[in-house]
Amino acid sequence: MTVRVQSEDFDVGAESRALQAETVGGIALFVGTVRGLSSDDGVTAMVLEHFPGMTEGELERIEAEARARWPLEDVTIIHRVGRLLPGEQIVLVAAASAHRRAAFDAAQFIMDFLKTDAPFWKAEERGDDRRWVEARDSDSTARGRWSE
Amino acid sequence: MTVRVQSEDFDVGAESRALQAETVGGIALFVGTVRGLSSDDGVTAMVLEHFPGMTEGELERIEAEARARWPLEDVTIIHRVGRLLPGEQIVLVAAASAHRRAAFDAAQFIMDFLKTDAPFWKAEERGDDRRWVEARDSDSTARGRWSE
Amino acid sequence: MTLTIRYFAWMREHTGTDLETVDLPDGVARVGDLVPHLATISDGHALALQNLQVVRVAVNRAYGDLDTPVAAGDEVAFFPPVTGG
Amino acid sequence: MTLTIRYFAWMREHTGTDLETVDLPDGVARVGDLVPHLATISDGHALALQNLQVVRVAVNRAYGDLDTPVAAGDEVAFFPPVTGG
Repeated sequence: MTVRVQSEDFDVGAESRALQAETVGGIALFVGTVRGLSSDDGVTAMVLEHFPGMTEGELERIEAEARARWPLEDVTIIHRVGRLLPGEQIVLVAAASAHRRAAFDAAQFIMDFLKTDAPFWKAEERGDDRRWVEARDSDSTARGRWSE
Repeated sequence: MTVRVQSEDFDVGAESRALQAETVGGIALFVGTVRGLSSDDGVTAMVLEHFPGMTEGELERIEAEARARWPLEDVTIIHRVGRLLPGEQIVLVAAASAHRRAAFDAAQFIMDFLKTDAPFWKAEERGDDRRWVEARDSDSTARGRWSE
Repeated sequence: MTLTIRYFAWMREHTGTDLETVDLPDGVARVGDLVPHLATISDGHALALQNLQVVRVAVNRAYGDLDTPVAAGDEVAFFPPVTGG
Repeated sequence: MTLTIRYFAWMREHTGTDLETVDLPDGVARVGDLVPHLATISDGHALALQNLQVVRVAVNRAYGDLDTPVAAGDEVAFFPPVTGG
């Protein structure tokens, strides 16, 4: 199990390889990236702040909940903080399992809970304008469907 | 859109990077790997055969169906053929979208349809024994839930 | 009427061939009509085609079934349910 | 009773601090009791805490709410709904 909060970029290939093992049949990964100017958002940069000490604990708690629900061989969660430019990677969630469906569901579950529970905050820059991103109802909805 | 059938390995990091763009908010990836001796399977090698010409067409058809269902920026499907050892990568499906849920659903949809529709066949080797893998009902079930 | 026939996986192993060209009488109009003719080619062919329930068919690289029409020059492929991924 | 208070994101910007130590009278037993005291520290504190509906709370790095008990030495964090990922 790997949980990291860091300013440096991460290597999706290396993280995927690190989860490969003879007991693993599949690895589901999600890479979140910064949308930018050429999208509707018009964002020129993203600044990510977090709550050191609490963040890692929340990510470990989410990971433990995923392991309790699905037969997972291993999980990796990496989240970047600091100033990121459009196209850059923000977050990686990877879940390895003997079973494809478990890997997919666990990765999606972890992303949904990370979005609502992990103490990260984003500010978007558009030129000289800097604005804190508001939480979206769709993220609470996504989290809610796991308790159905 | 990239569809490749090849004997060589692939680089998950490079494939993920190739899908990054300013309009992309997230990339969902699935890497299928060969389970091996240390799992319950006891497999020492896997031999993958396919139907050249038909395979690529089926993968493109599945990819087009995914694009018709979800707002995808790009999709990559790579499937290896030939003799693979435990722990090796077999298949990569990656879907990039502005929206996390669309990326996850599309990647899972493509994997489910690939499993039932793309003309690949696996033989498992256990020492000197070589046996064709039988299709699993669970794969038909996984495909079926998309038409609910 | 001449057709190209392909076999994959254990059907290829049973028939001993992955590709053959067969000449068929005029009455052959659908994939199902082919089967009795192919089954006479060898014991392996008969074995491969004995249980059509577990056999999949593609005509000119698109999925079909025993009712799919065939015409001169078509490529007909027989194979077990797929197991990739 | 001394507590450590943390603020994040726009609450940090409004209060002008990410971390402060506050001395509170003995009647303060729960997170909600803290708020009127913190709101007097500055106009920015008052602004940050004016709409508690949109504020989240953690006590000693675990999620809580306005009813969560607090004791001397606790760390209480106030922040907006999270937006990572």
